[in-house]
Amino acid sequence: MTPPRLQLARITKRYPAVVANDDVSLTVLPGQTHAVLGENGAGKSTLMKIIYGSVKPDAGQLLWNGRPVTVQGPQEARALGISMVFQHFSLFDTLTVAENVWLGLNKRLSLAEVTQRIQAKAAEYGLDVDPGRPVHTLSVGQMQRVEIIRALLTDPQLLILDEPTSVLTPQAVDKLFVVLRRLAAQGCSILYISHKLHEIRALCDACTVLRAGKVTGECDPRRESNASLSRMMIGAEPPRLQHRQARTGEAVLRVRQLSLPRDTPFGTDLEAVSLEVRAGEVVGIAGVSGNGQRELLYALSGEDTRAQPAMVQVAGRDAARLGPAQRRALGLHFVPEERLGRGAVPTLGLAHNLLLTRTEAVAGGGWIRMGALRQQARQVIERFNVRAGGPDAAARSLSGGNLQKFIVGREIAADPRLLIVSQPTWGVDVGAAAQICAEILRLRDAGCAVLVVSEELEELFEISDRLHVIAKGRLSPSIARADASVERMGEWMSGLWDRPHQEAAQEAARV
Amino acid sequence: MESYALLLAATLNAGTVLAIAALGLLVNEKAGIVNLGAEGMMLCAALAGFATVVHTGSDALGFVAGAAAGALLAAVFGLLVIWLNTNQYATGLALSLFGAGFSAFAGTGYVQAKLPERAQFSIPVLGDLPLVGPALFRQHPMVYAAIALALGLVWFLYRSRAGLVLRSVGESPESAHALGYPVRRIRLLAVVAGGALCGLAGAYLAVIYTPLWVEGMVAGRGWIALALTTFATWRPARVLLGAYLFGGVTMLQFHLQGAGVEVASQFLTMLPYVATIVVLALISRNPAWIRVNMPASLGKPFHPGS
Amino acid sequence: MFRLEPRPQASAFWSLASPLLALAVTVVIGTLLFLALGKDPVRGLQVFFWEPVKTPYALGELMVKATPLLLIALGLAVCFRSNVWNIGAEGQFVIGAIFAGGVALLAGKDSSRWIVLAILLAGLAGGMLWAGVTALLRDRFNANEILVSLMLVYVAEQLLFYLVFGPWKDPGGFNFPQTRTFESVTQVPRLMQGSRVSIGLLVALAGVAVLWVYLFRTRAGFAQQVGGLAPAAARYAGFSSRRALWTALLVSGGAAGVAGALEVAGPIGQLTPYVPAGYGFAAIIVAFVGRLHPVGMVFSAILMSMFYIGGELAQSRLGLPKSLTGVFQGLLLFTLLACDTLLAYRVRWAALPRAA
Amino acid sequence: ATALVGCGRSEPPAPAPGQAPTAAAPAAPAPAPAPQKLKIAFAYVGPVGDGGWTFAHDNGRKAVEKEFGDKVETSFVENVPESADAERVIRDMAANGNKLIFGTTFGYMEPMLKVAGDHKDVRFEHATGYKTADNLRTYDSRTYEGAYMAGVIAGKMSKTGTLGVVGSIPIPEVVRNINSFTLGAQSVNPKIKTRVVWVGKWFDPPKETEAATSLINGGADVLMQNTDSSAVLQTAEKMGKRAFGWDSDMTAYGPKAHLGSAVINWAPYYTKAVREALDGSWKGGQQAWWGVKEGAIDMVSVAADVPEDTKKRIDEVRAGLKDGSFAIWKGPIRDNTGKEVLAKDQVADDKFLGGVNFYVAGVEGKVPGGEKK
Ligand SMILES: Nc1ncnc2c1ncn2[C@@H]1O[C@H](COP(=O)(O)OP(=O)(O)OP(=O)(O)O)[C@@H](O)[C@H]1O
Ligand SMILES: Nc1ncnc2c1ncn2[C@@H]1O[C@H](COP(=O)(O)OP(=O)(O)OP(=O)(O)O)[C@@H](O)[C@H]1O
Ligand SMILES: [Mg+2]
Ligand SMILES: [Mg+2]
Repeated sequence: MTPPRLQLARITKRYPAVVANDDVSLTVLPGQTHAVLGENGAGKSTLMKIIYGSVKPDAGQLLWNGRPVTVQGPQEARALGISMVFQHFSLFDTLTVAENVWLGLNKRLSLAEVTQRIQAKAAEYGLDVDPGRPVHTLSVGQMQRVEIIRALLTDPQLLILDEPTSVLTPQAVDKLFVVLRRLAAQGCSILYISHKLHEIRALCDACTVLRAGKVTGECDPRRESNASLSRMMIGAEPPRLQHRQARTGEAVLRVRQLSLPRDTPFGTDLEAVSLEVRAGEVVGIAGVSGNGQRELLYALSGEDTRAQPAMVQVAGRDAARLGPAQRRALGLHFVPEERLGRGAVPTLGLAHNLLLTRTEAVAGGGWIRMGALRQQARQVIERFNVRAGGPDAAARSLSGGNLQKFIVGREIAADPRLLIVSQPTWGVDVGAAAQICAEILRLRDAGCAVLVVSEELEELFEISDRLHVIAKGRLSPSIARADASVERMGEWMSGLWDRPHQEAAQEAARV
Repeated sequence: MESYALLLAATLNAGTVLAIAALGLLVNEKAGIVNLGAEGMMLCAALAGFATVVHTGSDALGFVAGAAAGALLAAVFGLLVIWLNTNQYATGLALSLFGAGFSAFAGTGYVQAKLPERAQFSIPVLGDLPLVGPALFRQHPMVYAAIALALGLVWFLYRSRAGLVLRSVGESPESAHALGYPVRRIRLLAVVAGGALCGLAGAYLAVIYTPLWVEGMVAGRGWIALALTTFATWRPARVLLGAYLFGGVTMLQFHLQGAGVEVASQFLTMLPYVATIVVLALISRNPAWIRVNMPASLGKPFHPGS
Repeated sequence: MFRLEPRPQASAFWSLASPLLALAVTVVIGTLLFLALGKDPVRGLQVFFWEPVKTPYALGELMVKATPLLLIALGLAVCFRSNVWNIGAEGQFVIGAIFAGGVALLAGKDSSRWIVLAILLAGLAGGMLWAGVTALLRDRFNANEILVSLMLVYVAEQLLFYLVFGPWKDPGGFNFPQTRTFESVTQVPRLMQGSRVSIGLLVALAGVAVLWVYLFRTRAGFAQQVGGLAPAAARYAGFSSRRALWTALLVSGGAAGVAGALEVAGPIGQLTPYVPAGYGFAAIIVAFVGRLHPVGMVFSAILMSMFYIGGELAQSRLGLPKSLTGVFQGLLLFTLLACDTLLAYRVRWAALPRAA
Repeated sequence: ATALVGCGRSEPPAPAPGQAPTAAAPAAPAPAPAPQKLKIAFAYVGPVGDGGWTFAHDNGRKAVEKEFGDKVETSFVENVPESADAERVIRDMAANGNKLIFGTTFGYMEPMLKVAGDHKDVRFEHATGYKTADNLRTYDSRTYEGAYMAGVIAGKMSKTGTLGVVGSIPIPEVVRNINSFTLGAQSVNPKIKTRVVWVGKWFDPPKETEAATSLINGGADVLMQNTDSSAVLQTAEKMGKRAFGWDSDMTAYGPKAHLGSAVINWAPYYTKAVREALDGSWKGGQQAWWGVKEGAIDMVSVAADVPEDTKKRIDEVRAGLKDGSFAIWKGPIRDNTGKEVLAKDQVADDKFLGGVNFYVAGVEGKVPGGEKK
């Protein structure tokens, strides 16, 4: 009998604040597509990095094709036949595709040979890329293709994919699955990480579930339901949201034909974006990241003021030239997707972080009343159930979910007329995510206009009243949630809302 | 005519110290590290090189000693900056101050010491050509070495795999780390190599260019070399060009004085600095261009999660 | 193998202990250095740390030296805290001195005492103007402020030389490169008889208080620093980075300019080519050793002045070379930077991973 | 990064750094029989190891120690900036029991005046200044006499007829030296021209090198410098031209290029001042300006290939300066715009010499910051 491709025995990894992996054991057979499932922070990525050699375990053993090995580093892992596609791309923006691939290969090849192999591999799997292009000119989907080709060129016996689909359209996901199934058929084992349950059920033939660093279950996902997997993952089914019919008022945010050229070579141009958000409704913007969300949000929040004055109107006033503070005065509050470094200053305490967007504790002449400020911070902490050391705890000492709650709380407690939220639950555990979504809906019901930008379709379907899709810097028309389907949204994510359905479906698979 | 040929020769010579040091700093910066300690390293290296030649009489050993001194100081800087994550600017400034103080302290015995005599250099045949001979072919070998170094760096950075790895570390240390490259060791290596080149420049200054040791003799050349990397948008060939341009402006001020131009000498002395500022402003104007050429992680600390 | 482990929160203990540890390490290295040079280390340390504070007069001299350092460092702290790397304070100091000197030269025997105020304001304006050039080039052309401000030091010095060698040269001074000695009415008032300490010290101490309030108790000061701590957060909050840039450079330029004015209208009393004495560079160390904290910088300015004066005393008392001062200053900054690691990290002795 | 690293000016005589007399070094166990040693302090502007101006002064100090043995006790502080620091250092010297204090650069003038006012019992000697007091007097060296003798040799040895001078800072002393150099050269070759390049510093060898290179490229074949290093001589050596040593005997730095060295010797003056202080005859308010006559200046180590008649001419100049029969600055002298500055047979007095701010005919260009015409 052939030995398992990979066996992990009692792997433990401790970080100062948490035990990321606690006594984890796992077996992957040759040709198996093995899912690792778990909520945010469960320890999935850490485990994969241990296999790939970029993180050293504190305890435990690794058996490769039956032999015990200690993987000293990624180079050694690749030599063994282990390849990995990271959750956050490990690409170099100013280098070309071929150079990026070259950096991920151990063999002493010349750049010309690498270029040639890329073309061969791309043709073999139908993944078209141009080896000569600098990476910063590629779309996110193309970037991932580069990562995958780089992994494939090492001829792996085990391919690790860490959340590969969070940046893909549903059609592109299907396309990826074709490639993965073919690999598995050739005997390559795959470790597949995702918290999208339906994907795992569609693709994988084994599954290990992690919770808080521990293995909480092993199963064959093809025989499980979303609900049963979810129970293994979080110990319960996710709470259902109360969604009442919207009672919309006048438009608070009006964006008219907003066009903006990119301001960095790696950005996206915005083209004639138009949208409207009325009081008492939640409008969602879906789309694969890197399609102009960042630029749109900068233009809406006031961090980019290059647009023509009338292109953005807040509460009936031309606002495109106003800065963030002036827009805040009009009632626009914004929660950015990067919490640490943008939404909050990592080294400052929570109380001081309030001062970024709130001025209640600032007396005349700009004097900061420290007592009032701390009191205000305490209130936010209490109301939004933030677990923190107190108003003076540094922002970076908070966990991601708690910091997100604090920032969302900071903006919601300001009683905004218009709230713009980017990736409200990104990297936040299910409980916190539900709490944040509930707060957003409560705000909507109180008559606030809410705009949510997210890459998670499920999340948007849950909280939005209407949806747009952004693709290549253009915004689709809006569609009522009831009329939106995953398939349709997927086509739109390729920018094909003005094509007939059939044709669009084919095109979407190619992008 | 003759005098312009000679001006060209003097320019090449004056630009060489800057070119070698700036190319060293370019290697640092391509790996993402800014070392503001160039001036201090060059001073200590100038002293080390000079003292070595005084004791051994060998220029080659002097260059080696200078490079070693530069490398040693750069290694200290590198350990602080790369492993202890101290602020790069502050640490570099500390190195500059320390290097100036230490070289003055250690060098008191060498002030006005005399170096052995050495032969004039000239490339046979070519050196005897009229005009171009004295202009281009009668320089110290280090002048040609600087040109070779620039060309070598072009090849290394843009054609070799090791150079690609170096650039990748400066572009995104996180990605390079994820791919398994020992980012901190590579950065240290680059810092040490850059320090060695700065050291070589310092030694050349004290051993060949002005065969003397005097405290503070680098006189701001380290800072100019730092300016040159930005000036050249981090491209070796442009660094070389910039160094010669600067050397040219430096020589030009004396040339103009000698030619009786009626401008207060102070304004002529200002010229190289003003020229640097102006060119810096013109070069930096286009942020997009800077972004494409500048190592993205320049000056930023990198903490590998372990 | 030891390992550095990031602390969730900067250690309050080490923020006080680290400068002391750095000083201790510097003293230990210094002691070794004295021994290596064949000098009595006790005497050596005495010369550096005791003699400069032994008598009221010595203490006064310490203050004279510390005043410009502190004043410039206060301004630099605003810069460094907002991530603006102005290392050209020396040039701003020189231009401040030139402007102040220009006004002082206008004074006659019968000028009013208030001319001193005009002199200080001129210094302020000069320093701001010079720093403003850096700000403008950074703002408009995106030119690196480190290099621009530094190059401008050389330009400022040449301007000073031009003036004292040329148009402003003392007509009765046998052609020596210096201006007339200023009228005594332009002298910055002294605090007491028999000491050179002037109201400059009060200006600097007032600066400490104002800076503390500005940095830690006003929203403007908060906004100013966010850009240094997290530029994206500043942009998100709507704190203008351009405003921060200009504020930082104008404040530090102004402070350096006032220091220059106090120096020429105080202890120097005329413009000479020797006005640039390196205060602008030494103040960078003062700022860092003082942790960019107003109160911390008071101590570091005094410490740094002790090194200067001690260096002179070490020569006349012990026959040691003066460059020892530079060695000590550089060492102190190095060790402090290294010790500061303990602020953000904990040192752990980590067992090698068990491959069991 | 300060531009003026700040050496007063000029340089030392005789011995090379290594072999300087170590003076009262082995002053035995010193049983201190002398109840009252005279404590003498020196404030130097540069490092004693600069091999130049400060080095020369320190040799003077060593000569004093050698001469007076344990009757005196000397100390010095080097690198004292000509800023607010000078007053503190000098005051500290006075407060520490020093009864004779030498300040060796012009920039100490005001601080020394102030301290002298507060310490009437201390005697102050200030080099190169012009203000005096009851207990403060000045002394200086006639370096221009050395420059003139160098000029005589240069005028003879130049083939191109163009001389070059690397100037430091255009103060009267330096301008006077350039003029005297030219006058010396014109005494043997009336057609000679002098080109001047200013480096703006006393001590910046790389810049001096660049300036010398530029002068040679411009056609000058004999160089002189009024800066403090040997860089100009070394550059001439490298480029096959000729040059002089300044302040100290620099033969060793450029054996082939070296034509002679104009050296300063402070020992005679320092010995005299200390002797006066010891025997009580010291008087303030005086101004001493010593030259060849007092043995404070000389031209030494003249190159072997300098023609005999030129060497003889040098000897004549030296003798003439000694006995007062020869004056360098004697009319008619015109400046380079043609204006007569000294009428025929008129001999310049020290006041005139102290204010020289023009180039004599034959020097090209204009004195930087010179009188507006
Ligand atoms: N370098 C590190 N230092 C300290 N803590 C870390 C480090 N890397 C991960 N952690 C912590 O370890 C835990 C597990 O992180 P990991 O990235 O493995 O989670 P994950 O399951 O991949 O989550 P996600 O779904 O968000 O990707 C988290 O609490 C995380 O904060
Ligand atoms: N030495 C320092 N270096 C850097 N930042 C500092 C330093 N000291 C204080 N801070 C920061 O400045 C802010 C205010 O600090 P400070 O100690 O002045 O006030 P406080 O302790 O919050 O108030 P109080 O003094 O009234 O108790 C804090 O955010 C702190 O992090
Ligand atoms: Mg993960
Ligand atoms: Mg406090």
